[in-house]
Parts: sequence; structure tokens; C-alpha cells
Amino acid sequence: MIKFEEIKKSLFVSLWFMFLTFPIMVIHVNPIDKIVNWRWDNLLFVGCGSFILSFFWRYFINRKKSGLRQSSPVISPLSNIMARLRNDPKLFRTLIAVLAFIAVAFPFTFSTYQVTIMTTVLLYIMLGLGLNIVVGLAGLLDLGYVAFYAVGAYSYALLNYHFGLSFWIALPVGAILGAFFGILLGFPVLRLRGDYLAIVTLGFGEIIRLILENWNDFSFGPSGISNISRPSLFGIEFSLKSSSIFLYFIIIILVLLTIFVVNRLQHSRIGRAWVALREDEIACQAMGIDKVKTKLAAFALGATWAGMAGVIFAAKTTFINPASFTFHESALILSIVVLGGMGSIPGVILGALILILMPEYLRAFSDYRMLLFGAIMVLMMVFRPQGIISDVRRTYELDNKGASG
Amino acid sequence: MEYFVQLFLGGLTRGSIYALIALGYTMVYGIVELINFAHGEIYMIGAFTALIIASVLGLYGFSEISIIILASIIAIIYSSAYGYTVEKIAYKPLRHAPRLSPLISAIGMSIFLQNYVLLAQTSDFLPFPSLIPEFEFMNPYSHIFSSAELVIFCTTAVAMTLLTIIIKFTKVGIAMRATAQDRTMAMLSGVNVNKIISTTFVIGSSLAAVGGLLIASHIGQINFYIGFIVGIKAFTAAVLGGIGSIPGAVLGGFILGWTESFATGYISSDYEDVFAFALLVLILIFRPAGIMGKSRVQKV
Amino acid sequence: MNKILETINLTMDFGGLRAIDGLDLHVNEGEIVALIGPNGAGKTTFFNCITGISPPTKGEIFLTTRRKDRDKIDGLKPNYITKKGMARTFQNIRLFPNMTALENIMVGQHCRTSSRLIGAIFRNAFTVNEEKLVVENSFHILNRFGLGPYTNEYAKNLPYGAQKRLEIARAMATRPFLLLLDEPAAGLNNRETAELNVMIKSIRDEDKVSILLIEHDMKLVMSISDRIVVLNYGRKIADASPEDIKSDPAVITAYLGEEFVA
Amino acid sequence: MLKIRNINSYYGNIHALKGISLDISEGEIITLIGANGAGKSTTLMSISGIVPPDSGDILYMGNPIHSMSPDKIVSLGISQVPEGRRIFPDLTVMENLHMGAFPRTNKSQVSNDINYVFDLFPILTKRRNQPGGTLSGGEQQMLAISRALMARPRLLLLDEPSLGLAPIIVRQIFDIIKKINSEHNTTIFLVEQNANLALHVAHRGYVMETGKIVMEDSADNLLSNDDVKKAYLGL
Repeated sequence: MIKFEEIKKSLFVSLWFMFLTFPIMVIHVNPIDKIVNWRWDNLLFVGCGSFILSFFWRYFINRKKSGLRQSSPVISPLSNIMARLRNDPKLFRTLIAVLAFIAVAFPFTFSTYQVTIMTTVLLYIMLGLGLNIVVGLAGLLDLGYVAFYAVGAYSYALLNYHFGLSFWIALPVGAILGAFFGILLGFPVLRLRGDYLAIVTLGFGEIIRLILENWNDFSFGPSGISNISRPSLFGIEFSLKSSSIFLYFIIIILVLLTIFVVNRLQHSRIGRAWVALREDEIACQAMGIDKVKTKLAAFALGATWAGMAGVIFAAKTTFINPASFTFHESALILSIVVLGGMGSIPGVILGALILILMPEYLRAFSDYRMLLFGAIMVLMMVFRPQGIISDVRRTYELDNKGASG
Repeated sequence: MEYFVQLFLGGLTRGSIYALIALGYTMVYGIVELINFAHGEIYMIGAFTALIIASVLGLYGFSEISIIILASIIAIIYSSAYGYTVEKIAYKPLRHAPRLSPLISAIGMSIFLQNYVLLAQTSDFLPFPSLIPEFEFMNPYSHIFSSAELVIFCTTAVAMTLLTIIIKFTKVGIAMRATAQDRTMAMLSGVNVNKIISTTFVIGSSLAAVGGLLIASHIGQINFYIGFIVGIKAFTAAVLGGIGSIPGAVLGGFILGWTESFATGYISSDYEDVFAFALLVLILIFRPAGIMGKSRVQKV
Repeated sequence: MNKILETINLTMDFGGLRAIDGLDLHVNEGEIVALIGPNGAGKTTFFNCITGISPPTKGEIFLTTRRKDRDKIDGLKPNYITKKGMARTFQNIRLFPNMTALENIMVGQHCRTSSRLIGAIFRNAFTVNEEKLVVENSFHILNRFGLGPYTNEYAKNLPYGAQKRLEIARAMATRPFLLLLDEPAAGLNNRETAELNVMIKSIRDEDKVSILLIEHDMKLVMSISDRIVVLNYGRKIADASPEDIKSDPAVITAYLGEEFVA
Repeated sequence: MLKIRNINSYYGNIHALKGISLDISEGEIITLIGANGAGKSTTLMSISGIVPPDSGDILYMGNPIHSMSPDKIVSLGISQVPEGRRIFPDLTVMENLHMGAFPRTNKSQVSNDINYVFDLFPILTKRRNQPGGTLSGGEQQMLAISRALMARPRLLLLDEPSLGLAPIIVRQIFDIIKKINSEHNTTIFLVEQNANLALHVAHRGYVMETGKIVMEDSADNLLSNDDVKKAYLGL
């Protein structure tokens, strides 16, 4: 039974938001025609919406508080499924087989349009996993991740334009250049505290974008570079349709490679050092871990992946310009990581699926997608900072062979 | 020489606006150690509110002067209300969370507010009326220092003086400083810390609104994205001076204003924003505590 | 006897306040030395100073390793100092909360292992071998400190006493020859303190690790220490055996409060 | 005056207070002694509302205060001088004192009280316009006590007032504590590690060990108790 007190509170919240959103939501002025458009219906939406949402808000806030007190972890059903998968190798293998089958069959059963969308999703999975190394594992908030993405994309575009370099050569070049820029930026800034690091990386990302926009001789400015070659296979050129299928498979392989690498790193000596660094910097140093070197490794590795993803992006769209590398792109990748679950590979995959597919298939959402990303970041931090699928540390058993699991 | 003076005064005007907005960052950082990423958006919302109110009043035939006053007051009220609400939703529930959480939440808030205005209003640039009249006595000097610049400079000076008085001498001001220095002890002294934090957001936001009005009427157009760039620049100013330090924010604002003014005047105007960002990156790398900031000793 | 840790004229200023004032202190090989003194006397600051977390304003610190190299370590970063063979625990437990107990120990062995990024990705024979050894070692260390039941528990979920032990175990995993313990008995009950007593002695006798500890529990300090150093206002006011410390008038004045000791 | 009934507190997973109960009557000086980490400061922070207990009751003048916010508790007349003094380092001595009087609105009474604490600690008069951070340890302790007195408390909570101070200053401060108690009938709850000192000024004492009260007696009895002597008096 909802108490009167609760209704009163919600009513107050609703009134407050009606007041708050009044000028922006209700009044619309057309300064040229000098007409004021009063959109009173919006006020009604805001009022009802905030009235209902405030109940949810208080309910979840209270639940969170009591959860903290009793220290009983609120395990979501998804995490339960993940836990079962981890403990049941047979189930796990079956699932992998099913997924593999779907992945292979997908481009042959669906239209080119669907394949392109799925390619985009896979690209963001790669980016998300790359950023996950930096943010999720090492705890360094990198807001300029898109800069390394741009480095990769432009290195392929320019090398292709000037020297006709192929995709296959550009891919490692993009990766190396990404890493190089990662180290170049990382070296001076990694001594900084978490929030300063975030701002410096943001500033760095913007500098790269602004340079690309203004240095016409180098980057062709805002008009960008077009007619970038698609990837070929041993010199064979593909038709548009088969080319997109080919790219789809390239990126599937790269995503698998990414998962493989991140998975191996996560539970290695260096991966543990990253997590330790995230958990407690001082204790980490007291364990003999070189803070700067370890951070730099994470930063450079994340940038490597962004560089590679950039090359693929350029090959996929065949046209790039600075507008693809705004801060919003960084924010999108960060939301993928945050929503999915920092540090968790399946989490990042799920995050990319949700955030990229939803605006594609639910047209209604596409207008609201940035709004939604913003809201997701806030709500996840407030209610479920560990993300949809929280990162679970690996368990070890002592047997004759040493490690298992 | 005249060109130099013109650039100097231009930088001063620009700098005073940055300073006004930087104060919001610095005050909030001082008290909750959080970079209020959404601060730029607060200022953007202030500008939009002023534009909307001014347009409506204009259509209903209000006199120019009453429009200016009413629109400004309403813009300040709304900015404060947004600042207050943002704190309650995005930061207050995260008081005891790890450092990254409120920062991510702040970025989310910033993106949310930008797109809220984008969706509810427009993505186009809107012409912003010049709220500042041309003074006749300024005519002889108008080629180097316009009336608008004079008003901006004076308004800033007044706002800063008011703020200084509040912080230095009022009970709330002392409580704000005390809370910034030791929150638990402030609670033990009977301060309602939540109230003080809200007050800080409200004051910071109203300063941002003042800055927003000045800059919008100076530049003559606004869109939903203005808060982002100016926000980061103002943040740069705050860091430059030493985040948490109020005179530092003012000094940082001026330095940034001059840097931009001279760099665009003598080097190239294409890279205006690059200079600001480069300054931000450099200052954080070489002197993260800023010019007037104190480096704090970390407790082990 | 062999001085494995030696500070000469160590001085530390904190914003106008002199936290440590010209301190000469040493630890001999195989000793258990207790550092006592009223709260705020500069004991934890001393630890932070010699472990490189906050480098000294003035003075020198020398560490003599098992191989008898005498190294000057002031100004070195904490990770190098740990690598040289001095490990520590913290007054307020600083474990890695979201890692398991075992992983905490594994991180402790970081500076004694060497596999790198490439090795981790390709899992070459060296890395696989090293990882296996690390896991085995970690199990061994956990069991030795009675933490076996908590192997795969997150550190943050361990009971207080176990967290304290895990911190010591983690420090021991760095294979030190000198272990610094910052208030190991704080918050422990009598039984746990008695266990700690035995544990510290066994670390010295079985692992041949010398120990320097800060502690307020006098019963523990008096029964365990070979030597006690008393600090007050960042200065050393006494350095003697437990018996002599008990009757030292300067110590009684500073620490126990003279005016009420009849 | 203050009744604590079976309170439990957790820091994360750490059970800091395990069913603490104690009573303080009006006009008493009560001391709580125990080793570092026993939970003494947590007890004080629970009373002040900074660390609200997870279960149990705290009654002040018969009214429950354990779910009140810290500022309300201060305005009821409970002030705390926390461990480490926690002077606002960048506020002047005067501003620190005004912070102490934050809940009060009567300006003339406040300035009377400022004069009163200046009488109590004349050294502060000289330092009135100096930032708190520049004061010596002893002066800071005096300022901390003065600041707490500025709220006109009926119950004064003192956490380790002797911490890091020279014996002569400690003696001075303990004399003042006794004076405050006898002149204004201010009830004092004193947490001390220096058990010897604390038991000499207190009427009654509680001994705390790992989150539990293990002994409760008159100060004189505790002073002559062998267990206490061994464990806390270092004799």
C-alpha cells in the first residue's frame, strides 16, 4: 500500500519538474516568424512521468541503501546465468557452438543492410573491449579514446590515398600508430590523478579532432577523405555485397582475437597488476609494481585496439571526416563499457549490442539515443555501478597441475 | 600597439566570462572534490531560458529594459534550479562511491542535458538579442573596447565582489569553507552539509547563468552545444589558477582569455580552441596544482 | 651484528610541521624491533618515509640486502624499495578489495616474477611455468597463514582478523628480508593477538625475516621485541631492551604520563 | 542523560561495535578507555550521528537520537571534540569559533561566549586572526575544545584530547576539562588511550576491547584493577 506521505513527495517532485522544464519543454519560439508555440501537452508528460519515476527512484535508492547495510549482494539474474556458464563447461561449449553457427550463418541469411549493422556492432565491441582494458581493468578514465580511433582511421585513409597502401598493411600500421600515440600521450599524463587524467585525455581528443578539422593540407579538413579502398583478399576485389560480408568476417575474427587477448591478459601477471592498481594505488606500489609502466601498458594496449578499429572503420565506410571522431563517440564507447559492466568481457559485448542495436531497430529511440546514453551513464552509476554483468574474479583450485578454471 | 591593446582588452573580457563560469567549477570542486561536468550545460540552459523568455516578452510588447531585467532574473533562477536538481540526482547518491563513479555520472548528465535541449528546442544556432545597449560615452573608444565589453567586465567585477563578500563574511560562506576543509568536522559543528553543498551548486550555477547571458549576447547566437566547449575552457581556467581556489579561478580566467586573444590575434584564428586545450594539457602535466592551488598530502 | 636498515639524521617536514626530527634508527639482522610512542609521534610517517611513499626532507636511509649490498634507498620509488626486500602492511588495511584472497597474494609476488605482456598473450612455456609456480606458492602462503578457507573469497568479504592476516601474508609474498608492520594488533581480540604473537615469531625464526613493528598493545610489544625504540615528537627518546624501557624515566614521562604515575 | 542500548555498527564487513551499552548521567565525567582500534571513536561518532548504528538505540534525555542527522544532534546540545582535533586549517581562530556556534542565532550571546573561551584559554586571544592550521598542537587542542564549547553543549564528547601533546599541556587541558565540568555542570564523555590520565579525572569508566565493553566500574576501582593495570597502564 502506497502511503499518503509517498504520494505527497512524488507530487512535489512532479511539480518541481514541471516548473523546471517549463521554459524549455513548453515554450518554443520561432524568432524569424515571431510565433510562440505553447506545447502544454509536454507539461502533462513531464508531470506524469516524473510523478511515476519518483516512486521508482525512491524505491531503488532505498533498496540500494538497505543492500549496503546488510551487505547482501544483489545478484541480477544475468550474473547468475553467467556464473552457471562458468561452472558448467558443457553448457558453455554448447552456447559457443550455437553462437558460432549464428555468426557464420548471419551474413548469408540476412540482407546487406543487416550485415552492415552487425559489422558496426562488432566494431563497437572491439572498441569497447579496448577501452575496457583502460577503464575497466586499470581504472583509468580515458575520455579521449576516440583520438586513437581517429589516428587509426586517418592513417589508413592517408596511406591509402597517397601511397595506395592496402588494408592488410594498414591494419598493423594503424595498431602501431595507435600504440605510439598512446605512449606519447600516456607518458606525461599518467602521473595525474583520476579525474585530471580524464580531462587531459578529453582535451587531447579534442585537439586531435580540431587539428584534423583545420589542417587542410594534411587531412583535407572537414570535407574528409573519400574513396578509401575496401579490403581485398589476395588481390581479389569484391562486389559491394560480398565485400561487406568479407568485412563482416574480418571483424568477427578480430573481435575473437580481441576477446582472446583480453581474456588471457585479464588473469595474467600484468592483468592482476592493472586490477590491483585500480583497487589501491599505494598498496599496489608497496607490492613492488611500477605504477607508471603498468598504466602505460594498459593505455598503449587500449590505444592499439582503437587504432585497429579505426582502420576497419575507414575500410568499412570508405569515407571519413573529423565529424566521426567527436567527444560523443568517446562517450558512446564509454557508455558501452559502463552499461555492460566495467572489466567484464560478456558485459561489454552485451553493452554494445544494446546501445548500437536499439537505436537501429527502434526508430523511436534513434532520436533519443544520446539522451538515453546520458541517462544510462547517470542511472548506472547511481544504481548499479558494476554494470549489467559484473566482473567476477577467477577462482583457483589447488591440484597437481596447478591452475585450472 | 593599438592592436595589442585591443587584443589585451578583448582577452580581459573573454577572461572575465571564463572566470565567472570557472568559479562554479572551483567552488564545487572545493567542496565535493568533483568535476561538475554538467556545469557548462547549466550555463547553456541559462542562455536558452533567457532567449525564450526574452522572445516571449518581446512578442507581448514589453519594453526593452524590462525584458533585459526579467529575462536575466528568470535565467538565473532557472540555472540555479537546474544546478540544484543535477546535484540531487547525479551526485548526491554517489557521495561515498569510488571517485570515477560521480565523474561518469557527471558526463552522463552533461550529455543528457545537451540532448534534452536539442530535442525540446532545436539543433540550429539561434540569434541571441544583444542585451547590452551601446553607450554614447564609449563611442570614441569603440574600436578598441566596446560598450558590451565594458558591461561584461563591470558585471563580472560586481559578481566577483559579491561572491567574495558572501564567502568571506557571511555565516553560510564560512560554513562553505569549513565544509570544503573538513566535511565531518563541519557536521560535528552542526552544519547541515547537504544544504551547504546545495547552496554551493546554486551559487555556482547562478554565476554561470550570468556568464552565459553575457557571452551569448556578446557573440549573438547560441545552440545546445555552447556549454560543452565553454565549459571545458572555464574548467581549464579553474585548473590553471588552482582548482578549489577562488582568486585562482579569476586569475586563470584572465590568463586563458589573454592566451586565446593573443594567440588568435597574432598566430591563427583557426586553432582558437586548440590553444585552450593545449594550455589545459600543459598545465595539468607540469603544474597540476595550478598557480594558486595547494598540493594536498595524501593520507596513508 | 649486521644493520640491515639504517637511517641517518632522517627528517620529514609536513607543511611547516616537523613530523620526524633527525632520527637515527637501525634494525639488525634477525631482530624484532618495536617502534612505540604516543599517537602522532611520527611512527607511521617514519614508515611512509622509509618505504618511499613520502620521501624524506633530509637524511639518508640504507638497506643491506641478504647479499650484503648496502644500498642507499632514500628517494627511490616504493616499488623499487619493495623489490630490494622491505615489505610493509598498513595501519588502515589496504587490501585489493575486489580481488580474491589468493589473487592478493599473487599480486604480492609481482616483483619476484617477470613474465610480460607478450608472454601473457601467447602463453609461452616460461609464462605458463611461472604462473603455475605463483599459484602454488600462493596456496602455500595462504595455508601457512591460516587463510586457506578464504582462498577464493573477495578480500573485502573477509572478517577483520583475516584481512589483517592477509595483509601480512601479502607482504610476505614479496619475499622480504625486512617486514614492517603498522599496528598489526589493532582491533584484534586477545586470542587473535596471541596468535599474532606466534605468527610474528615464526616469521622471524622460520622465514629469517627481521621485523620492525609499530604497536600500541604493550603486552604484545613487551613479550615479542628484542629492542624497543620510543619516539616522541619525531625524536627518538629511548632505544633499549623491553626491561630497560619499562623503567626509563623519559619514556614514562612521554608515553605513560608521568604526573599520575605515583 | 544518555543511554546507549546494545548498538551495533559495521564498516563494510567489519563489525566495529558489538552490542555496546552504556549510561551517562548528568554532571558526570565518564571515560571510555581501550587500545587503538577497539571502537572507541566509532562509539563517539555513533552518538554524534556521523556513523549511525545499524541496530540498537541511543537515547538522549529519553528521546531516540540514533537516526537523527549530525547537525540536529549538535543543536540538541551534544558537541564533540574529535580525535586529531580537526581544526579547520584555513579558517582563522575566530572563524573556527564561529563555526562552533553555527547552530546559534543570538549574536550577543555568541560574542559573550567567545570572551568566555578566551578567558579559559588566553593564548587564543593572541592568535584570534591566525589561520587554525598555523597553531601548535596544544593551541589547536584548546581551540578544538573552545569550538565545541561555543555550541553551549550539555554533553561534551572528547576524543583523545591528550593525543600527541606534551605532558605539561596535557595537564593544563585536563584541568580545564575538570573546570568545565564543575563550573557549568557540563557532562563529559572522555575517550582516552592514556588510561592513567583519564581515570584520574573521571568519576566512572568503561573499558573497551575489540568492539565490546568488557568492564565498567568507578574510576578508582578501575585504577586499582590488576587487569587494567597490566593492559592499559603499562605497569
